Amino acid sequence: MDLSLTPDEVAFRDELREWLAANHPGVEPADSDAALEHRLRWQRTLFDAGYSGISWPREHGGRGATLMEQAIFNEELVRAKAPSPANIIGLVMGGPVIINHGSDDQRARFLAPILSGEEIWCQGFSEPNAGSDLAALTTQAVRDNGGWTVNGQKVWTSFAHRAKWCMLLAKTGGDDRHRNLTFFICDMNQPGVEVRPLRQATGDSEFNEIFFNDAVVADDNIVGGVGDGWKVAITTLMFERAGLSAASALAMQLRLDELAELIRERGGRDDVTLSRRLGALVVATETMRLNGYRGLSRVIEHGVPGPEGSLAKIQWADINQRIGELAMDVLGGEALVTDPVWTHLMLRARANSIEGGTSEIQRNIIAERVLNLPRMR
Amino acid sequence: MDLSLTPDEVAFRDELREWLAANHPGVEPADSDAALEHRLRWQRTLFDAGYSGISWPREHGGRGATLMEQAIFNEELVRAKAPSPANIIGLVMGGPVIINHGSDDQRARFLAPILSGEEIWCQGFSEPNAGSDLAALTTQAVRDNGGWTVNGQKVWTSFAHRAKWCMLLAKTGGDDRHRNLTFFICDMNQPGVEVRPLRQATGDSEFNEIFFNDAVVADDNIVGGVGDGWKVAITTLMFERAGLSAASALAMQLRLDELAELIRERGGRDDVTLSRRLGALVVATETMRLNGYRGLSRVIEHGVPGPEGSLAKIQWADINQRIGELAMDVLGGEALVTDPVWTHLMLRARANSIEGGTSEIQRNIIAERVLNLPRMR
Amino acid sequence: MRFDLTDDQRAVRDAIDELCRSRYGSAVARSYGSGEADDALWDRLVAAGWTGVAVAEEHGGQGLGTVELTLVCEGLGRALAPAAFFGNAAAALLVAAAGNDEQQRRWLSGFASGEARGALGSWQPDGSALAYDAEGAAALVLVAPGRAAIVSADACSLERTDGVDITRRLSRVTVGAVDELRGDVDAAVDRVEVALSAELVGVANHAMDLAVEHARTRQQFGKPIGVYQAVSHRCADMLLDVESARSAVLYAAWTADNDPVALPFAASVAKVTAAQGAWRTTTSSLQVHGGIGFTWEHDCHLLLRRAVASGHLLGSADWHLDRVAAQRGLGAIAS
Amino acid sequence: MRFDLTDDQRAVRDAIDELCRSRYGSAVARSYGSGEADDALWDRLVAAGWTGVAVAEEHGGQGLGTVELTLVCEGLGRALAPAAFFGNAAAALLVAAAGNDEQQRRWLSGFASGEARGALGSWQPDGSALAYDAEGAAALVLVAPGRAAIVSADACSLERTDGVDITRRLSRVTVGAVDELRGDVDAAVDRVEVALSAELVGVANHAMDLAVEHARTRQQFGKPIGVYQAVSHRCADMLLDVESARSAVLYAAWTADNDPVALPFAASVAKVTAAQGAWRTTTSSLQVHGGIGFTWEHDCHLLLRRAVASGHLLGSADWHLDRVAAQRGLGAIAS
Repeated sequence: MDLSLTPDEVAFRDELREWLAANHPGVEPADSDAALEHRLRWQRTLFDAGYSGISWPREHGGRGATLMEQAIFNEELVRAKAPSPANIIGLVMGGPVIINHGSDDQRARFLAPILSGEEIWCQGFSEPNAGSDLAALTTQAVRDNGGWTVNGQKVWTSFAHRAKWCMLLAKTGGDDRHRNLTFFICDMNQPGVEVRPLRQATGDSEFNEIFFNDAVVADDNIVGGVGDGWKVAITTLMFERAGLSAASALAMQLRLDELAELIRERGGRDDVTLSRRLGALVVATETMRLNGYRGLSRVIEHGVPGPEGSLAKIQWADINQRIGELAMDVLGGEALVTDPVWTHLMLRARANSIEGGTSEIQRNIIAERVLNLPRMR
Repeated sequence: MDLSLTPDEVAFRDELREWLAANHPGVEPADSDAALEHRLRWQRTLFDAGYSGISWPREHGGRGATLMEQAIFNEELVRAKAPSPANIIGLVMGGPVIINHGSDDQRARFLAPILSGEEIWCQGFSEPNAGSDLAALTTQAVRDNGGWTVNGQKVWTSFAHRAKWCMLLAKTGGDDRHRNLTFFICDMNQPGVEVRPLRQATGDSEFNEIFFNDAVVADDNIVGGVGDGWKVAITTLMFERAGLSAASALAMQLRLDELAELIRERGGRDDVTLSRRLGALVVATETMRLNGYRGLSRVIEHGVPGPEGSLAKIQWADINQRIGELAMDVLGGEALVTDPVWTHLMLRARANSIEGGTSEIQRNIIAERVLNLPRMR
Repeated sequence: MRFDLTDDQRAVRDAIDELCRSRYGSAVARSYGSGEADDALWDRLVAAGWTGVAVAEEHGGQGLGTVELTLVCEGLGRALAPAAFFGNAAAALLVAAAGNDEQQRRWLSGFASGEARGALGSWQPDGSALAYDAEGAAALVLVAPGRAAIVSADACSLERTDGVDITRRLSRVTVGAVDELRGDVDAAVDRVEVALSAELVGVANHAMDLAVEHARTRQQFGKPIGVYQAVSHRCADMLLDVESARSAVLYAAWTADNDPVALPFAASVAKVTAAQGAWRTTTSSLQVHGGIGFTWEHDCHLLLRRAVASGHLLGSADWHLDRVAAQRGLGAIAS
Repeated sequence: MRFDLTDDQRAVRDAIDELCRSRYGSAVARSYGSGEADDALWDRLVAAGWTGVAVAEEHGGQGLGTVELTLVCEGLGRALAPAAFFGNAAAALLVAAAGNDEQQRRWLSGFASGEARGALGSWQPDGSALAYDAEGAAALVLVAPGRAAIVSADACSLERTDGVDITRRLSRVTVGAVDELRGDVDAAVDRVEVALSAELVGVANHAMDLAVEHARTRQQFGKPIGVYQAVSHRCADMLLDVESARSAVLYAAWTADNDPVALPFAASVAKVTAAQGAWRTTTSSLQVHGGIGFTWEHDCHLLLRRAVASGHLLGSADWHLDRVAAQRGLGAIAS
């Protein structure tokens, strides 16, 4: 066990820190369209410096960074309060899936514009009647002279209104729930695809609905093979979680520092109920960060991300929600007034235990796959 | 809505209070056999004064008290720190079941000695492999020239080693889970019945196991009819809960007063974490007391106890467990030493969410019978 | 003893439910809160005489009790109604319990008839106050721990500000000279806490009803999600919270009129139980709903926002727990 | 960076597990605790050289790190071993970190070899101390917030007293003159907290293993109870508690040797997480077991008793949370 960074890791971090200090894109605009432009420019800056998709293999345009370097990169971005690059879904899910499951032609076609941010990706898995239960998907793809025709509806997709490509999971026939789904890369710029913003409880519209109405996908845009969608999608979801939890925990620590500041400002410094609640959140966040590093070490040793990510997902949602609740109590009577930071956080955090697999589904996964408990049939 | 006592209720309470002050049996001995003797004498004292089974109808030896008077009686016993009568199971379950489901002969035979405490009753429902699931009972009763022969094992029975009669639920054939159980009154004084003490996590032996080895029960000792056991048992369990929760809550309030005293003694008076935790328990206990009175008013209006008792059961277990946990934190470093009151309470409370139907089963009952949620098949 | 509504009290509850069902729903609440539509309910409540429900007959009210008032508040809370009724009722409770004869004569009849409505403001540490739906009120009653005062609306300046609760209109109030209410302010504020808690019971009950309905009908993995204990046990816990808060509010309301010595404790029990219960129930209901519960169009967040905002109005849970602990000789207040 | 055990560290863990499996189980723990049998483990630990695992080589120890020490403690915690090892290791940590040269020379070699064992006592407000398994020790190291001292066993009087933890022997200790340890007491105590937390990880892990096994095999309603989310989600939460505590302990142990500035925070995180995690896990495991888990013969209550007793040894959760908050400029310690 050695928790110090290696000399190579230190060199990587120091160089990155210096670069970030010199190239920080500034404060993100509040307007969501402007924010996306800001993040597109930021991705281009990262790309030009060789910091886009750093853990992708060199032959696919990455710098072949280790997973630990990727984790350091994620943490340093958080520490510098720099935004994520615009095409985060392409970088974290789309690219790795194509690298692992795609054809050479697909790699040649899709990877470079993901890295540069020229082509934004979005994810089309969830449907109104298939949130936790992917087997209940109803979007259909039917083979149709050399291509596929898609009909159905997807929800909770980020960036769909700006995306060029959608990772689309659709039914392609058969009853076997593990063999009747296919993973498509669907062009969003076509008449059969309509995107509508989905307004959330916060008032923001981070997400969209996508309506597929005789949308067309070419045969070449299937990843894996027909009927392999379930397997490919599961890998995608695992990539979503690996290596992010330590950086997420760091982001929450920074948030907790701000909350401590709020407590001091509002005169609650000597209220031990508030300070101990804050302390308990700092403790929980620290264990999440440490669990993240332990998980990462396991991935490095065993190669693939495991279901341990479910633990981090539960912790992340729980801690964020408790931060929001504590912030309201710190504000006290002023909690009636919308605070741009804390009210938003309190509301937004309620979705954390739903998005990306509900906390209930995560507990099912832990029970079944880690603890080997029997499953309800 | 009128929460004041009626003049009759006030008169009843004042008379009882005066009587309790004059006839209090004194502090209960620590030794469990001596404690039972103490409670037997106490029941005889109550009986002689007309205070045993007060809500039983006059024709069956009670005083025909209203449910509200019964609740007042329960509270006053708690307030006076007087023990329950020894034959509590006979008074609360055995008698009411016979009054409601028994034959005239059974009433004539069994009721009077329950009231006087001459014959102690115990309850034989749970089995090692049938805790939450009564349908999994395996104790068998087989008809055998004019009587029944019983074989099997029961667990978690209180007072079994001193009981004359056992309310015994046994399988009597057939597959219909609601028609294959029969409710027997089994004589404990016979060679086919063996009682062994069951030592608990606290070190005490409040409960017993009963082994039935060709035990004999007469046909006359069936309550209801053959195959009616399920229905009769459910009524019994409902009587167990009705009208007790307000008194249980009062007992917890008295306990919380002692815990507040402990906090002051141990110098934790100004530790707001401790005082707010105590305050939260006082609040929770008060809502349990109020829920109890509301439930009682509903029973008085509608005649039978409903599943609202499940709410009180959950609250009772939860509050007791939190009292135990808080007491340990108040004791701090001294919590390593066994405290006769608080360590015992902390340990004993862990069973509160198991005995008499686990908190999980209570939530199932609320979900299915109160909220009409669908049931897993 | 009878811990249950009388037939007359049931009639109050049913009348309010009926009025809200026909006149007020979340769509109306949204457009009122956003300023698109006027308060559609106030005139009806005035016309039916509800505004004077708990005001003494000598001041033109119905002279009914605090229990009846809380039944109205619970129904309005369930419907996410504006604060005009609650604020006016709070103003009347405060003036009646803490105002002198002159103050009572001056204000109560207008509050009772609804012709000169009162609104409630809570003083903030910076000396300003926050008030809901104060536009159109004749007077504001302002409260802070241990202090209450009344001021004519003319003497206030109101500035609309974004509230967490988007079904009400929040204003920051600046006041000059006020007329202090020098009677038993604590007892008066406790009554307002009880009315506020009653609203929160309605909010929590509504959130529970939505969750239970969703659990019965939403299918995942081929079954209604209510069969899963992760969902059904959540719903059972909601019932525990809702019924506990309802018991606590009814009891506190009864003590206000019949056993005032018990009111401080009962009011604290009611506020803590209702505020925490509404928070737990509304957040838990959103979780049961999943993604759909997080959309702007769904009512889950309206209920959650109301639970947060009303739960932080007047005394905090910790303040009330301190008061309860102090009665047992513990904590900061006691020492 | 590699947050994972080395092969050598795994060998330590496996050796302790093997030793306990063959030599120590709950039946032995019960008879030791009740005084019926001697400590069956201590001589084996001495013979295998474990007593000196984290003592410097110059004092006759193995000179391994705090990480290795916590692995031994976790294994012994899982097996519900007596406190002889833990108390001796704690004494060694305290003397090594807070003792002067003379004190180190006098005591450490005996602790390392196990020939002159140390025991740990915690001072109580009344001036006495509580110590586990102190009979047969050569010396006691006594700690209180900010203070540590060593005293020869001859100078102490021990009185056996009933402990919550019935797998250890608790004594009330009365001492006269003591020899103060005047070095960095806080850093020394933090190391002991980490070792104690490691024991609690073993306890929690054992409780989880029992619960998971029971959930797989116990049938109710025709199915193993692990299919019900009320049970399976409890088990998932246990895993979260156990793995979080293990991460926190490993990190704190590593900082003790490699990044002492981070130790106070890391030790607080470890103690809070391990103590609360062990309480939650042991109580939750008992609940999963139902009635059988509440019998004297079952091990559930042994684990729960250990969780309570060890969780209340040294700094309380609130004390540690205050220290964490103080680092952020909040709370009583900061002010």
